[in-house]
Order: sequence, then C-alpha cells, then structure tokens
Amino acid sequence: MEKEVQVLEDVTIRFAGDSGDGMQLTGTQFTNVSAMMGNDLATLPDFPAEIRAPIGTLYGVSGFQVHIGSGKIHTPGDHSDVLVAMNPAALKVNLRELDTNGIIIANEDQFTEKNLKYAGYEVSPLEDNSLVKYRVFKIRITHLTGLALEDLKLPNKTVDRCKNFFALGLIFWLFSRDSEPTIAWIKDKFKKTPELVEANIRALKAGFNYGVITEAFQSKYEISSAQLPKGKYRNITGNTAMAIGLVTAVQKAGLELFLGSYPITPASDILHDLSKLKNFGIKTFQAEDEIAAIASAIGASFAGDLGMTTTSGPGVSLKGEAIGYAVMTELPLVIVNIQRGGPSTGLPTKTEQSDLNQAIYGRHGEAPLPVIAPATPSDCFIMAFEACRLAIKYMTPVIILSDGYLANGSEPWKIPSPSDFPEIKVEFLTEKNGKLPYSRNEFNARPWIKPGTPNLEHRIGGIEKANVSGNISYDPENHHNMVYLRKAKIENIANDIVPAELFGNETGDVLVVGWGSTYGAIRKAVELQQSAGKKVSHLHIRHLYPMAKNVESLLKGFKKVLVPEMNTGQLASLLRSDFLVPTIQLNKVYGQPFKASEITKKIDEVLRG
Amino acid sequence: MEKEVQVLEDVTIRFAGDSGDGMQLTGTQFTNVSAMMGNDLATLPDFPAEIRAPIGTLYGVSGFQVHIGSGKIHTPGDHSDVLVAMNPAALKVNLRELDTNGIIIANEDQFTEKNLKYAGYEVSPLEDNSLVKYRVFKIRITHLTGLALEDLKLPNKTVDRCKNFFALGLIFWLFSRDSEPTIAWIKDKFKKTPELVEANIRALKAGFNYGVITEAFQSKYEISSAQLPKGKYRNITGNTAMAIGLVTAVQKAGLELFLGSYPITPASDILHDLSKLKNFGIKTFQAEDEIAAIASAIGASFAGDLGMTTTSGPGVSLKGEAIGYAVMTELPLVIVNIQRGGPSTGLPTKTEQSDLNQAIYGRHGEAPLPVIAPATPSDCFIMAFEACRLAIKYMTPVIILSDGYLANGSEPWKIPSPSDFPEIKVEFLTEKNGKLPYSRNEFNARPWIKPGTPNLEHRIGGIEKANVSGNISYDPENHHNMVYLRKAKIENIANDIVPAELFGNETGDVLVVGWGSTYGAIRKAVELQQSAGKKVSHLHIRHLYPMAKNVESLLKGFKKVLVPEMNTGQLASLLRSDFLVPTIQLNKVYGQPFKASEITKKIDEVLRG
Amino acid sequence: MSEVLNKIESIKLTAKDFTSDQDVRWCPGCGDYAILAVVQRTLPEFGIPRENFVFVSGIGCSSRFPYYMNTYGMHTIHGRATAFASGVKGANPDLSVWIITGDGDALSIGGNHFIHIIRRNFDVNIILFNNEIYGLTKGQYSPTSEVGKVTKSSPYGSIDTPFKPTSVALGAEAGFVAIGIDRDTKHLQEMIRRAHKHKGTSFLEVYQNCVIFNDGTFSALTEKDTKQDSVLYLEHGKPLVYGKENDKGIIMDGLTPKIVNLADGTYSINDLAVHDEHAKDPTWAHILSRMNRSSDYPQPLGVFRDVERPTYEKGLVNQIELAKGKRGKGNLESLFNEGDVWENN
Amino acid sequence: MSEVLNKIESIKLTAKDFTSDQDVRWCPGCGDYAILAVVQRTLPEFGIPRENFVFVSGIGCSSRFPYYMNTYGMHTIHGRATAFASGVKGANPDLSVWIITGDGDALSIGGNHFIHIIRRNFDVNIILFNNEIYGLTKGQYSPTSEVGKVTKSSPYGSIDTPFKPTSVALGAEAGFVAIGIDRDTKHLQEMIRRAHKHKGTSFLEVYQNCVIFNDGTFSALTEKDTKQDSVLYLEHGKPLVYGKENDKGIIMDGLTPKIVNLADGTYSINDLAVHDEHAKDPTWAHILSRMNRSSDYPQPLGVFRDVERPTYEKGLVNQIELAKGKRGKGNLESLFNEGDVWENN
Ligand SMILES: Cc1ncc(C[n+]2csc(CCOP(=O)(O)OP(=O)(O)O)c2C)c(N)n1
Ligand SMILES: Cc1ncc(C[n+]2csc(CCOP(=O)(O)OP(=O)(O)O)c2C)c(N)n1
Ligand code: SF4
Ligand code: SF4
Ligand SMILES: [Mg+2]
Ligand SMILES: [Mg+2]
Repeated sequence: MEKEVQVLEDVTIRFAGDSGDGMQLTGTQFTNVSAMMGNDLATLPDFPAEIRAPIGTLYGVSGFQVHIGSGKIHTPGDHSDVLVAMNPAALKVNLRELDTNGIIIANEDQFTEKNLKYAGYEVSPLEDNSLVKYRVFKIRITHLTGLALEDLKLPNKTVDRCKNFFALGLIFWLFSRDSEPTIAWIKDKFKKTPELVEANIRALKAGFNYGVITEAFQSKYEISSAQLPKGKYRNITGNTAMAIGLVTAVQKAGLELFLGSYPITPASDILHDLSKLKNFGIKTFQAEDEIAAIASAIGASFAGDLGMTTTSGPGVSLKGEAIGYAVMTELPLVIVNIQRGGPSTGLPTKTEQSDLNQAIYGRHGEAPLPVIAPATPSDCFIMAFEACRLAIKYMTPVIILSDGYLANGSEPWKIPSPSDFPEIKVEFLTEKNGKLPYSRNEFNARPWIKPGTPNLEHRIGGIEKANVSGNISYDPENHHNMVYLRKAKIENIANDIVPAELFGNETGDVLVVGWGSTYGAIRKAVELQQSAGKKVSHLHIRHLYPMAKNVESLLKGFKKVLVPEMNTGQLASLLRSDFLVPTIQLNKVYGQPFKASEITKKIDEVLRG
Repeated sequence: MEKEVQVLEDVTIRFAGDSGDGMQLTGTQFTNVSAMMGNDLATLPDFPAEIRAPIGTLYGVSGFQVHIGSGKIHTPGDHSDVLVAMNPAALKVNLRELDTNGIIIANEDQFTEKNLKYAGYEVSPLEDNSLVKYRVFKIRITHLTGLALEDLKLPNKTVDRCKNFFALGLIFWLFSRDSEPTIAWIKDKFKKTPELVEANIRALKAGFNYGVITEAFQSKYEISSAQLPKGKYRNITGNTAMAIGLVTAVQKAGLELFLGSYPITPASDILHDLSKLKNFGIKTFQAEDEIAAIASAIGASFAGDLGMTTTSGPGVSLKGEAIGYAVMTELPLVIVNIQRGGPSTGLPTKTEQSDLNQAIYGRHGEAPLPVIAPATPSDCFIMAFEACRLAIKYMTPVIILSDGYLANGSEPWKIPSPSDFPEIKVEFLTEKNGKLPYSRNEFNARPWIKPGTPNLEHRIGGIEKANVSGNISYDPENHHNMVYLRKAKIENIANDIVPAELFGNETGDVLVVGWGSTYGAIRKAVELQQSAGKKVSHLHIRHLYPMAKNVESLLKGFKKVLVPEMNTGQLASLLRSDFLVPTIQLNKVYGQPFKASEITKKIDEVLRG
Repeated sequence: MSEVLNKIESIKLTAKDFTSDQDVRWCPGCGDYAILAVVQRTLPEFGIPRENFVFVSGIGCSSRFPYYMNTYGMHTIHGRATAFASGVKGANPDLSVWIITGDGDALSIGGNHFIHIIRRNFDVNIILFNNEIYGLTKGQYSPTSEVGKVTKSSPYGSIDTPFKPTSVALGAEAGFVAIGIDRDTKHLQEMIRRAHKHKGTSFLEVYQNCVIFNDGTFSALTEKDTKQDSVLYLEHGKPLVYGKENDKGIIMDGLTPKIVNLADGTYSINDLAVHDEHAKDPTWAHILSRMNRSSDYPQPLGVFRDVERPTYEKGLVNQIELAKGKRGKGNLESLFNEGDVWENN
Repeated sequence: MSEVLNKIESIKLTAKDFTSDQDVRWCPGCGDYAILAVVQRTLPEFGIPRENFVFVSGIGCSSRFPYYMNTYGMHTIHGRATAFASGVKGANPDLSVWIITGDGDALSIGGNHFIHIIRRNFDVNIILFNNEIYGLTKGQYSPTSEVGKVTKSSPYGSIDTPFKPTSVALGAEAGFVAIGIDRDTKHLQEMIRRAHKHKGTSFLEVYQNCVIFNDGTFSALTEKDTKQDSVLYLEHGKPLVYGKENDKGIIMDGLTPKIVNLADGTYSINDLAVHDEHAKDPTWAHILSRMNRSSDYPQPLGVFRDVERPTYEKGLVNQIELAKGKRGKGNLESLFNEGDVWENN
C-alpha cells in the first residue's frame, strides 16, 4: 500500500521509556541516521540520576529529544511533534511537552494495571478520552517484537531488550529514514553475539514493516536535507568535541597531554574518551579525588606536559586551592567544568550555568585566570583548542565552562582538516640567556622550563615570589606589584582574542546577551524577532574573562540589554559591574535549556517596555 | 636626677628584633600596661612566616608596633616615633617607617660585623652619619643585662633571653609606664622557675633604672589617659574577641558549641582559645583537614549543636563544597575566615582583604549565604555574636571575614556585662504539629530537628529537595523555586540588620566606603578631612551580603564614592554591580594595613577631581 | 536503671518501623537491596528507640541507603560521610551512628577521613558496600578493582594495585574489622550485630554485587558449586576449616598461612590455626586481611578483629567534665574579665 | 648503553652542587638541617645528572626543603605533594622524584594521597620528617603525637590515638618501608641510598627533632645513655639483637615478638628472630611496625620491607606503546573522521 508522503521542514521527536529501555541508544541512532541524511539537528538527552530506577516509575523515565530539519536547527525543539512512549510513566512525564495534534506512539503492552498505578493513572489514558488532542497510535510493541523473534528461541529478557529497535524501525519508516547505517551499527556492536545481531535487525525491520503494512498511519513524512555547507560531517556531542579539541591542541603544540581526572556526571565521558586515545600518547590518570586530579595535572605541567583536569561544579569547589597555586606558579593548565544543576549535589544529570561566578571568583586571594565558554556542542572543539592556546601562551590556568546540555547534546559537525589549525608555539627555555624563572616576555608570560634541562634548576611554590628571580619574597611592594602583574597579564588577553560576534545590527532596541549553551535558543528567538522586523540583536560572549574589547561599545549601542541565563543572573551582574550598564534578566533555573519561545516572549515584553 | 617631662598626645613605638628576641611579648606587655593606664591604643604585630629564622637575617625580623594616645586611636600609627632595634637587621627593615627626629634605641652589642653583614650594612649605621635625622641612643643592652644578672650565675642563653625586658624597662621609664603589672605577669608566667622570675624582673628594673640614672635621655614623656567612656576595660585582640563572641552567642542560645577546625595562620589562635574553654562545654575537634573540619561542624549542627569552623583563605578554598551542602540542607553554621595575603600560600603572616569575592561567590551553583565583617579587634566580638544569631534564626551558614591585622591587633575593649546581650531564640521542633523538615516559618527558615526526637525522623541531603517535605525532587519547577527561595531567605536578612552607620553628613562630595579592618585608617582620614571642613563622610559596611537597606541611598547622596581596599577592588565591584554607581578605587595589596595618610591623600586627590 | 531497662523492653520495633516511605531506587537485582533488608531486620533487636539512630552516607548508589531508613539520616557529599558522622557523634554521643559508604566513597575520595575516624575510634559503625566499581557514575574502576580490569575509564585495563580495605583499616589502628557478603544474609546479620556491639569504630566491609557494571565479581563466593571451596567462615576459637567436605584447612608456617588437605591424613584439625578475634596485636587480623580472592587462599568472612580501646567521644566528654571540675562551669562574666582589666572612671 | 654509562661516569657532583643559593630558614638546632645535609651528601653517589632530580614538598617547616636543593623543585600546597609528584613522574618517568613531607602534611591533610601513591607504586621516594608536631603553625598536635600530649590545641592533652606511619604505609600495600633518625646521619644516609635503589614508592620515615615545639621527643633514641637499649638496628638476614652489651634480642612467640635476655643463658642468638626485608608477605614488616617507642619494645630503625612490584608509570607507558602498536600512532585526520561520517555535496 502506497501512503501519502508529506514533506516537513523540521520535526521534533522524543523517545521516552524506562532507564532500561534503551531510549538513549534509540535516540542516538535516529540522530546519526538523520545527520547522515543531511539534516541539521540538535539533541537533548534527559536521563535520571538513578542508574536504573525501578521499572515503570516516573523518576525512572529516560528521554531523548531530537530536532531535525532542512533549515538551520538551533535548539532541540521547544515542544515535540512525536512522542514515543514505551510505558505509562514515559507518557505522563512527557505529555506536557507534546504539541497539540502531535503523534503519540505508545507501547500498549506496557499499559498494565501495575504500570498505570506507578505512573499515577487511575484509568489508562489510552482508553479514556484524555488524549483527544493528539494522534494516538497504540501498538503492542513488546508482543510484536516477540512474534518477530519467535523462532530464535531467545530468553524472554533478551527479546524484551529488542523492542526499542522495533520502535526505531517504525519511526524510521514514518520519517523515511535509511535503515542501513543502523543495521551496520548493530552488526558491529554485537559482533561477538551473532544471535543479538539477528534479533535486533529483525526487530528493526519488523517495526519498519509494521509501518509499511498496517493501515494505522495515513501518511509518512520526509524532511529534505539541510542547506549545510558542503563538506564531510559527523554528528558530535559536546563532550566528544571537547576531547578531540584537547587532543588536537596538544598535537598542534607538540606536547603530551596529561589528564588528571576524577569521574563525575556529566564530565566523565571526556575522561572515557581520552582514556581510549592512548595511541596519541595521552596519559590519563584517574586520581583518588578532584584535588589529586588537578594536583597531578599541575605536576605534569611542571614536568613539561600540558596538564588538564575535567570535572563538574562539585569538583571545581574542591580544586580552588590548587587552581590558585597554578595561578601563583604561572603554569599552563586547562580546567574543564561541565556544569550541572547546583548547589551541592543538586541535580547531577541536569544542565545549568551557575558556576560562572565560581570560575571567576572562586578562590582565595587575587587569583585571576581566563574563563571561556563554548556555545554549541561542536564549539566545544574550538574552545578546547582556544583554552590550550591561552594556557600555553600566557602560562596560566584556563577554565572552560561547558554544561550538561552541551556535553550530551549533539549537532552535525563539519569535519575540519587538521591542517586548518595553526601550530601552537611552545618554547621551553633550554639555555639561560639571561633569563630567570620569573622573567617576562612581551605577553608578561614567564618561561616554561622542563626538569631535565641542565643549568636551569629552579624551585617554584605558592608563597609570593619576587618578580624575575622567582625566589620567595615577603617584600610588601613586590607583593602588590605581583598581584597587579598577574592581573595585567590576564587582562591583556583581551587584545588577543576574537572580537565578540554580533548577530544583527550594531545598534537597536534590544541586545540579547548570552553565554554558553543558551546560544541556540537565543539565536532562534532573535532570528524570529529580526524577521518580524524588530531591532533586536544577539551578542554571545565566549570569552567571559577577560571579555573581548568590543563588548562595551556593543552594549552601549542598544536601548536595552536583556540577559537570559540558566542561573539567577551571573553574567548580568558581571556586565553591570564591568560596564555600569543596566540589564534586564531572564532567568531559568529549571535544569533544562531555554526554549526559543520563552526568549521570544521576553523580548516582546522588553520591546513593549 | 630629675628629668624634664613632656606630655604627648600620642606616640607610636615599634619594637623590632630577631624572631627569638621576644618582641611580640615585649610589645604586648607595653600595650597591656598602657591600656591599663587608660590610653586608647591600636597594635600591629608583624612577624615572619618562619618560626625562627636564622639569627640576624632581614627576613627573620619580628616587629610589634603600638600606638597609644590620650585621644581616640584608630590605627597602629602611620609611622613610628620610637624604634627599638635589637639588631642591625631590625634597624634596616624598620627605619623607613620611622619619623624624622624619631628616637632609635639600638642594642649596640648586636651591631657586630657578622650581623651588619647579614643586614647588608657595609659600615655600622651607628658609626657613620646615616642616622643624623634621628635621635639615636646606642645602648649595650646585652652587656648591661648580663651585668644585672651576673650573680645569678645563669647560663648565657638564659641571660640573653632576658634582654627584651631590659629594653622594655627602659621604654617604661621613657614613657612613664607603671612596671607593676608586668612584674606580676612575670611572676605568674614563670612561677615554675623562680630563677627566671628573678632574672626577668631584674632585667626590667635595670632597664628602667638605666633611664633614671644615665644622662642619655634628656626628657621623659607622659601620655595622659584617653577620654574613653567610663567602665571596665581590657586590651583584646581580634581573635580573642572572636572566640569570646562565639562562646557568648552559644551560651545566649542555650546551645553547645562544636568547633571543627584545622590549624592555619592567622586563625589558629581561635582554636587554641576555644580549646581552653572546655569548661563551657565547648567541643573542639582538630580535624585531619579543612574539609573534615567543616563536615564535622555540619554534622554537629545536624545533631543539635551550633557547628563552627575557623580557618583562613586556603582553608575556605577547600570548604566550598561543604559550604554548599550547608546551604542546601539549611543548617546553621558559622565559618570564620581570618584572611591573609593571597593567592595560594601567598603571605601567610600578612594581612589582606582579598577573600570577599570568594565568600560571596566561591561555590558551585547558586549558594547564597550571609557574609559579615568586623571593623576592629573588639568588633570581632560583636560580629561573632551576630553571625551566630543569623545562622540560627535563618538556618544558614554564615561567613565572617576577619583578617590578620584584626586577628593579632588589639585595642581596649570596654567589657560588657553578659546581661547586655539578648538571648538568641532557638526552637527545636519537638512535635510534628503539621510541620515537615522543609516547612517554612515567617523568615523562610525551616525547622531545626534534633536526632533523638521521636516521630520526627527525616533525611537531609545535597540533592535538590521538594519544598516543605524535604524529599529528593528532580522536578524542574521545584528546583527553580527552591533556588529563588534560598536566595530570598538570605536577601530578606537585609530587613533584620542594623542600618549601615554613616560618619558625617548624609550628602557631600566624597563618600569613603570601606569594610573590615580598614575602618581605623579610613575613620582617621575622614576625621581629618572633616576637621579641615571638607564634605567627606565615611560609610563602613559590616554586612556585606546582604547589605543594609540604607546603603543604596547613602551612596547616591555623594558626588563621588571612594573605596579603599586591601585587594584589587572587590567591594567596589560589588557596589557597581548592585547599585550601578561609579566608584573610585584605592587599592593596596602590600600585606599591610592602610595608613591614614594614604587615604587622606587620596581623598584630597578625589576632591580636587 | 530499671526504668531505662523498662523503656528498652517496651520498645518492640519491627523491620517495617525502619522502612521509610521513599521508593527504593536501586537497579533491580542490585545487591544493595539485601543489605538494606538485613539492616532493617536487625536494628529492632538492639532495643534502641528509632529516633536515636542516625544513618550518614556519602555519594554513590550505596549512599542512597539513608533515604530508605525511617531514622534520622544525612546523605552528605562524596567521601565525607565519616567526617560528618564524627560531628554527629561528637555532638551527641547518645546517638547510634551508622555510616554507609561505597568503595569509591570510602577509599578513593574519602580515604583520609576513613583512616582518621578509625584511629580516633569514634563509636560508630561503618558499612562499606564494596562492589569494586563506581556504580553511580556508570562504571569506572575503583580503588578495589583488580589490576587489568577493563572499565569505561580503563579501556586497556586498570594499572592500579587495589587496596585491601581490611588491611587499610588495620593499618589505621582499627579495633573492629569484619567482612560479610550481600548474598549470605544470615551471616551478614550476625556481622551487623557484632559491629553494633563493638564500642569504638566498627568497620564492616560487605561484598556487594553491582548487576549493571560489575556483575558476578563475587560469584565464586556465592555460587553453589564454588562457594564452599572459596569461603572461609571465621569463628572465634575455632580452627580454620573450609571446603565442600570440610576437607581443607589453614595452618601457620611461621608467619605464612598455608592451605592443607585434611582428607589425606597428613594434617588433622588439631594442626590448624585457630581464629582469635581478640588477639591484642593486630597481626593475626592482618594475616587474614591478606588472604583474599586475588590470592590462592579462600576468602575469610566474619569478624577478623574485635578489640576495644577508649572511644573518642568518651575522651571529649571526660575532658569537658574534668575542665568543669577544675575550673568551674564556664561563666561569661569571668570570661569577659580574664587577664589584665582596668577601670576608667 | 656505554654512552649512557660514560655520561654517568663523567658526572662527578658533590654536596655543594646540590646546595642552592637560598638561605636556610629553619630554627637553629632544628633536626631538618641534618637531614638536608645527608641528602645533599648522598645524591652525588647516584650518578644522576642534577637536572634530573625533582624535589616536591607540601607545606610545613620540613616542606621548605626543596628551596635548599639546587635541583628542580616544587613547594606545593598542604598535603598534596604526593599528588603533584604523581603528575611529575607520570609526565616524565626519567626524573628522579623525591617527596619531602611532614607528619601533618603527609598523614593529616595528605593522608589520602599518601596511601594512594603507595598503592599505585609510582617510582618515587617519600621522606617523611616526623617531629610529631605541627611546626610551621607553631605547635599543635599531629596525627603522630602521643595520647595525652599537651599542645596549643590540646591544652588538656590529645585524645587522638596516633598513627604508626609505617603501619599505615604497609596497610596501603607499601613495597618499601624504612625508618631513620636525624641524629644518626650515617644510618640515615644508608636509608636514603636504599630508598633510591628501590624501584617503586619508597617510604622513609625520619624521626626529626623540633627544638622549638617538641624538643627531646626522640631523646631516648639519640642520647648516649639510653640509645642502645632503645634502638634496634635492622639488618637483612641478621638476628634482632640490641642493647648496650648486645645483650637483648627479640624472639617470636607465635605471632608476638618477645624481648629476651641473652646474658642469662636462657636464650642464645640462634633463638632470635631473623630480619627478612624481602619477605613476600608484609606480615613481618607489619610486626616490626607495631614495635615502637610507645610500647616496651625497642624502636626498630632500618629497612622494614623491600619488595618490588610493577611501577605505575611503567604501566602507563606500556599501555601507550600497546595502543600505538595496536591502533597505530594517533592521527588527527582519522580521529576527526571516526564514527558515522557523511558528505554534503
Ligand atoms: C565531589 C564529587 N566528585 C565526584 C562525584 C561523582 N561520584 C558520585 S558517586 C561516585 C563514586 C561512587 O562509587 P562508590 O562509592 O563505589 O559507590 P557505588 O555507586 O558503587 O555504590 C562518584 C565518583 C561527586 N558526586 N562528587
Ligand atoms: C590548606 C592549608 N591548611 C592549613 C595550613 C597551615 N599549615 C601549614 S603547615 C601545617 C602543618 C605542618 O606540620 P607538619 O606537616 O608536621 O610539618 P612541620 O612544620 O612539623 O615540619 C599546617 C597545618 C596550610 N598552609 N594550608
Ligand atoms: S549501578 Fe550497580 S550498585 Fe548501582 S544501583 Fe545499579 S546495580 Fe546497584
Ligand atoms: S619550628 Fe621546629 S620543625 Fe620548624 S624549623 Fe623550628 S625547630 Fe624545625
Ligand atoms: Mg562501588
Ligand atoms: Mg611535623
């Protein structure tokens, strides 16, 4: 039976089920296939803090939202058009984000009395009239998967684990996706257990065929490929981009990478990724805690590697003393903070931007260092490279502020060529030539001297040091001067960074200023406003300290400055203090990224005055 | 021989010698005696980071400056009038602070070739003409002490240790001090070794008599007692005032005090003082590190004691994560930071105000808490009490920012009566009465529930919690609300604190805004300006977060706002961000307190525009 | 006294009284469930009012434990449970304090607080859920994972020599050291009783299966066909016998334990080493702590050492009483007026 | 190879070469001076170019040490020297890394990093200056101070049971454990040689007199009239004899060492326990670690244990070589293009 084909500009699909239902995997497969088919996209994985909460519970629901389209995609979608709900809890938790007239694909087999009760339903929503606003497809996914695999005689548990591929197959059909890449992936993934290869492929095909054969769906959809620039692409998460960016930088610097890290959500994947890359000569050291992690990284930098440490907010709270030590000893160091919901343990698997103040101020004494923040998943690559560049050139620790949303979210990445990137110049001092450990070059940086170099033996430490000689100094004036010298060294970086990029006109009614992962939502909202003829521009600050030199004049070109942040106003307060400009804040501390519509609405409000 | 007696309004004396020369003790004795004679005063101990650096070296010089007077004394003196130099290094290091025509009392016996070399003198400054600007008295203090004790047949080393009392005796004579209190002190201090009692008293008297008998000094001086309000007084350092303040508060609250602490300069003395006060039921726990120190204090607060922790900047850098936990669990906790020169190990024995940003922002996530700072040594008592009051009433951690100068400096303290202080109301929840662990009272505080209370069993933790129930909650809206609720709770404290006190008119040309230990220098400078008819006022901010409600309007009453700080401008940046007022900064990061003259000069400059 | 006894007598709590209203959120099949059930079942025996229990934990799957206990509880920060608990017990020595921690929580980030609470000897009970993996962060190797272990953070195998937690504890002056296992709940219950009974820091390591990230690590100790040849149950005063047919035993050859066969007649039960929990020196316990799965020896389960010394909180209270006796109960008036005081008239 | 040997041969350094231009800032009479002198005197023997030495310390009087060595040096932060040093050695295994630390630095705030570096077995040398006090902060009790010690922070006497540092190290899987003392510099020199020679983490505890805050704590071990009856010098393969007239010895009674008199004829030297540094199990070293000043036993000085196992940095390097062999030397082009890649035309 031929079905009607509708062409869509974009669609947002949310896969939701129990933590054990494989929704992250399903979502990732859909994403990768869509990316390979040339769509632009953005994703939002959303999983519980529990590893695998009891089956059927509301807090055990794991979701993965993906927004694909033929135009530029900035966000994972404000709402979803399609919800795949593997059980009642998944339906309950995600329904409010489903658009009216949206499609629900529900695994009917899981709408048992017990599961309904867990989800807090008295009556099955599939049976009462509560879902009239939506297009509901109840499908016995478990049962149908079982039938498809019947003759394989696999244990029930195994069969049950294949049902996500049935759902994926169905969605592949519905959105005219190519199954081949996923089939290839299954073959590789399960190559050691051929029966699983067979089972999963069968489930996938059964789901696909279910779409083809049954009368349930009146139409299928197509999303043409996006007008992305020509080139090779891959889909990339922020954490992977970060890992690759760090490796690229050390290679371009001709250094070795030493990572001292302690696992923590949502940063651990960088450690995992880098641990795999031992063939790049990368040394990963899983330390006993965050303090040892950073201390070992600083030790490694002293010895001539580029030391790095990756963590999240609670880890940074522990590293403050050592960061100050790196400031004092003026050693290169890269500190990656994948922010999550705080304070304290907070919401470990949710996203937030509330560690900006800490990055800038969170140490005793005057301990300035550069703070930068990527704007999108693939920008993590760029900013990782930038952090290494600054650390080496200025002999300083650098903090990169990413967050849970960037870390796990993904987008298509136009794969560059390694030769697109400049070498990072490293000059180890090898001969005295009149230099001392705290001599200064034109950037106020001191020389980097590797142990093992004859005649340059020296000692560094956390006590205040005399400029040039680097010897301990308790001299009052020297201390004052060194405090200001360290500050000047960092502030001078403002002369060495790309100007902050403005989207829109240089003057106007409202400037929306953002940083970090709010980029997509702000950009989309501003695009909408601009196409509605509003005098609204977008300034995204990727260098937070020091800021690019043009920030001040840009701010002053607008009647109003609106600062949306996933915190209570940390950048806003920085802007007020640095530039004495009044700011209007839009703050959301929901553990979730902004929706473009929320920002659009606020801009409207600000425009109305 | 009767000598001329001159009456002075005030005098500043600096005792300086090797770390082993007992200069801190000598200075303290002079201070205490002067206090008892009714002078107002301020002191500035200044000692090296080394315990006892090699004899005669410049970095081994230990100094103690005391400024006494018959008027109100705000600072330990910009310069000294008298320098007691026990060796060449002490002379060298301290000469630049001596006023022209100032008195030098030098222990001639120590001006040996070796010591001169250590101090970097080619020729003895006592012999060339380099000291013509001063009134120099070379006295063979070591030799004369030896003579005085000759028949006691003590070991040389012991005799040598008595020479500081000779110097003290001479100074006692010169400034008409009463020797009796010091004699009593010697008797008590050395009661176990009667020969030392005898030796030290003899040395003291020998010094005194040297003044009486010799022709060296033309005149002696008197400083009449200050017009301090009637009452009982004692001389008190900031750290002792802090310790007593904390004890007073817990007694007034009917609680027990649990101190979890790890030694660190310049905070350790609070731990020492409280350890002695076990008879107040105080539990002091010297933890294995700063993290365990604060963690144990939070545990104690959970169990119903008032938990406290005392430290300095490096310690606070380690406590960030646990502080955030106390914010999240809303438990009372007092955190005392005696600031020192930073960053990193910095200048451990020097003073600085560079941990303000850290106090306010130094944790991951949105983790607001009250930050307060005493202005003078005896104000440490008041602010310690205030910290406990706020912690208990608002169920929150509170940070007190003192510094090395307040900690070791001293001033006369008008001893209050314990009954001058109000009770601090503590209501442990003992019956459910419809309340839950995160129910709120009118101050947004949650109930304090002691383990051991039947039927109120509950669990707290660092994961975000549902309001009222206190159960774990991953709900996005709840998180947002809780972030803002915690913030509102703290900001509301602005309604419950004394208005910031203005010294001078409410409007004018320049408002000098300070916080912490710069109080004395600012006050003196502003007094001078005012008496010169200038429209200058002084605003001292003791509640830094939240600030008193009147701060904004006071700031706006002046043409210019000048903010002197011993950092690079942390309060100034806070004022700009909070109130959008331009600030003029005066920053000094010398590890030393401001001089009143430095501030006066800057005010002149600002007035000139 | 009899009143107190009456009060204790009259408390008849059950496991249900110790079950909180919170849903248990571990993975289905996780060994943590069994340990929770045993603790809930055992506490009522102690005759302590429910409100006097405090469970303190760090961060990790295991550290969620306090939420499921209907007692007072603190879910603290990673690695610091022992430090928080020191404050709880120090502030109120009457509380029965239980510390719940994991191999990562106690021995990686929390190693320092762990050894310090043990040397200080607060009277608390530490239950370390050792699954030899980081569960909550989804499967990295821990300080108890074996060399060569492939995990997310050790794709080429771990190169860290693992700690033996009992050796660490003994090196830190532990007075009570025991090992139990999730699957032998009867034995585990006895271990919990013994930990409670010991005055001072009791350290109980519990082998716990993480079904998701380290399934089956302890299977040799729990599966029917291997268990009896792999486990050596310790009983005070009893010789070290084990094996399917009780046919194996341990003798001491100088300082080295040796496995002998009791079946072939060369050795009899009388030749075997005899377990002594109360040996004054920790040497015997130390020897037991070296025998574990990674060696050829059977894994000893039971109480390795149970020797008391003064507790920290006793010392603290005593000093306060002493000071009050010596200096009189603290009085603000005189505190204010200490030192050199003068009058301005 | 011979070139390297030549290079080594040709290096003829002296103590002076290892002396930096910084003034030494310890109190006159401090035991630290002697240790510094011994180290400066001993390093030239190793034939290692001066630039290949790195001294890493924490914070404390003792931790000022690196400033006085004319080598590379890091004076780090309190308690973390071992962690910094792990990075130094991990980054460049060719360096000879020495960690200088105090009893507070290593065992109080730094306890965790201390036990972890030992279990990982980086090839570094730890010298712990144990003066049983916090020197730099002016005299608080430390984790090695004895119970009852009156200090600034324990005016009523410490109630903390002290650690035995060697026991802690052994509990953490130490392969090399030794004790020396500031006043016996010849013996100390030998200990430093031995520490250097051991491949893996060498832990050398040095008793050090703090003249200002804890003067004379070790005097029983150093003063002429008590020394010989208080110290037991360990030598591999030799019986444990000590005493003014070599008249005392140690026998083993089961697992318990006993002091016996060799003079009255009941016991002869052949009855005595014989020291074995290389015993595979750490039990013997553990027994020695329990004998110390606080007991009736003499204080053993010397190498307690010297047993090698693979070092951490070797493992790290091996994995990198392995990975390069298996996957080819890392190449950015292919790293960028990993996974599902598509072309947009
Ligand atoms: C300061 C800090 N660092 C890291 C983490 C992340 N983290 C949480 S639990 C954990 C390890 C858990 O392992 P374990 O203690 O063995 O507990 P399990 O989950 O296996 O029961 C880590 C690394 C954290 N929450 N806080
Ligand atoms: C984070 C931090 N906490 C506390 C201190 C203060 N502090 C410096 S050295 C020291 C202890 C020193 O004792 P030890 O390690 O035994 O060295 P010693 O001075 O006795 O040689 C302490 C507590 C510090 N510098 N940093
Ligand atoms: S991850 Fe492992 S330890 Fe954690 S709950 Fe699941 S099975 Fe248990
Ligand atoms: S205080 Fe003690 S340890 Fe420190 S330098 Fe002086 S004598 Fe040595
Ligand atoms: Mg674990
Ligand atoms: Mg010490």
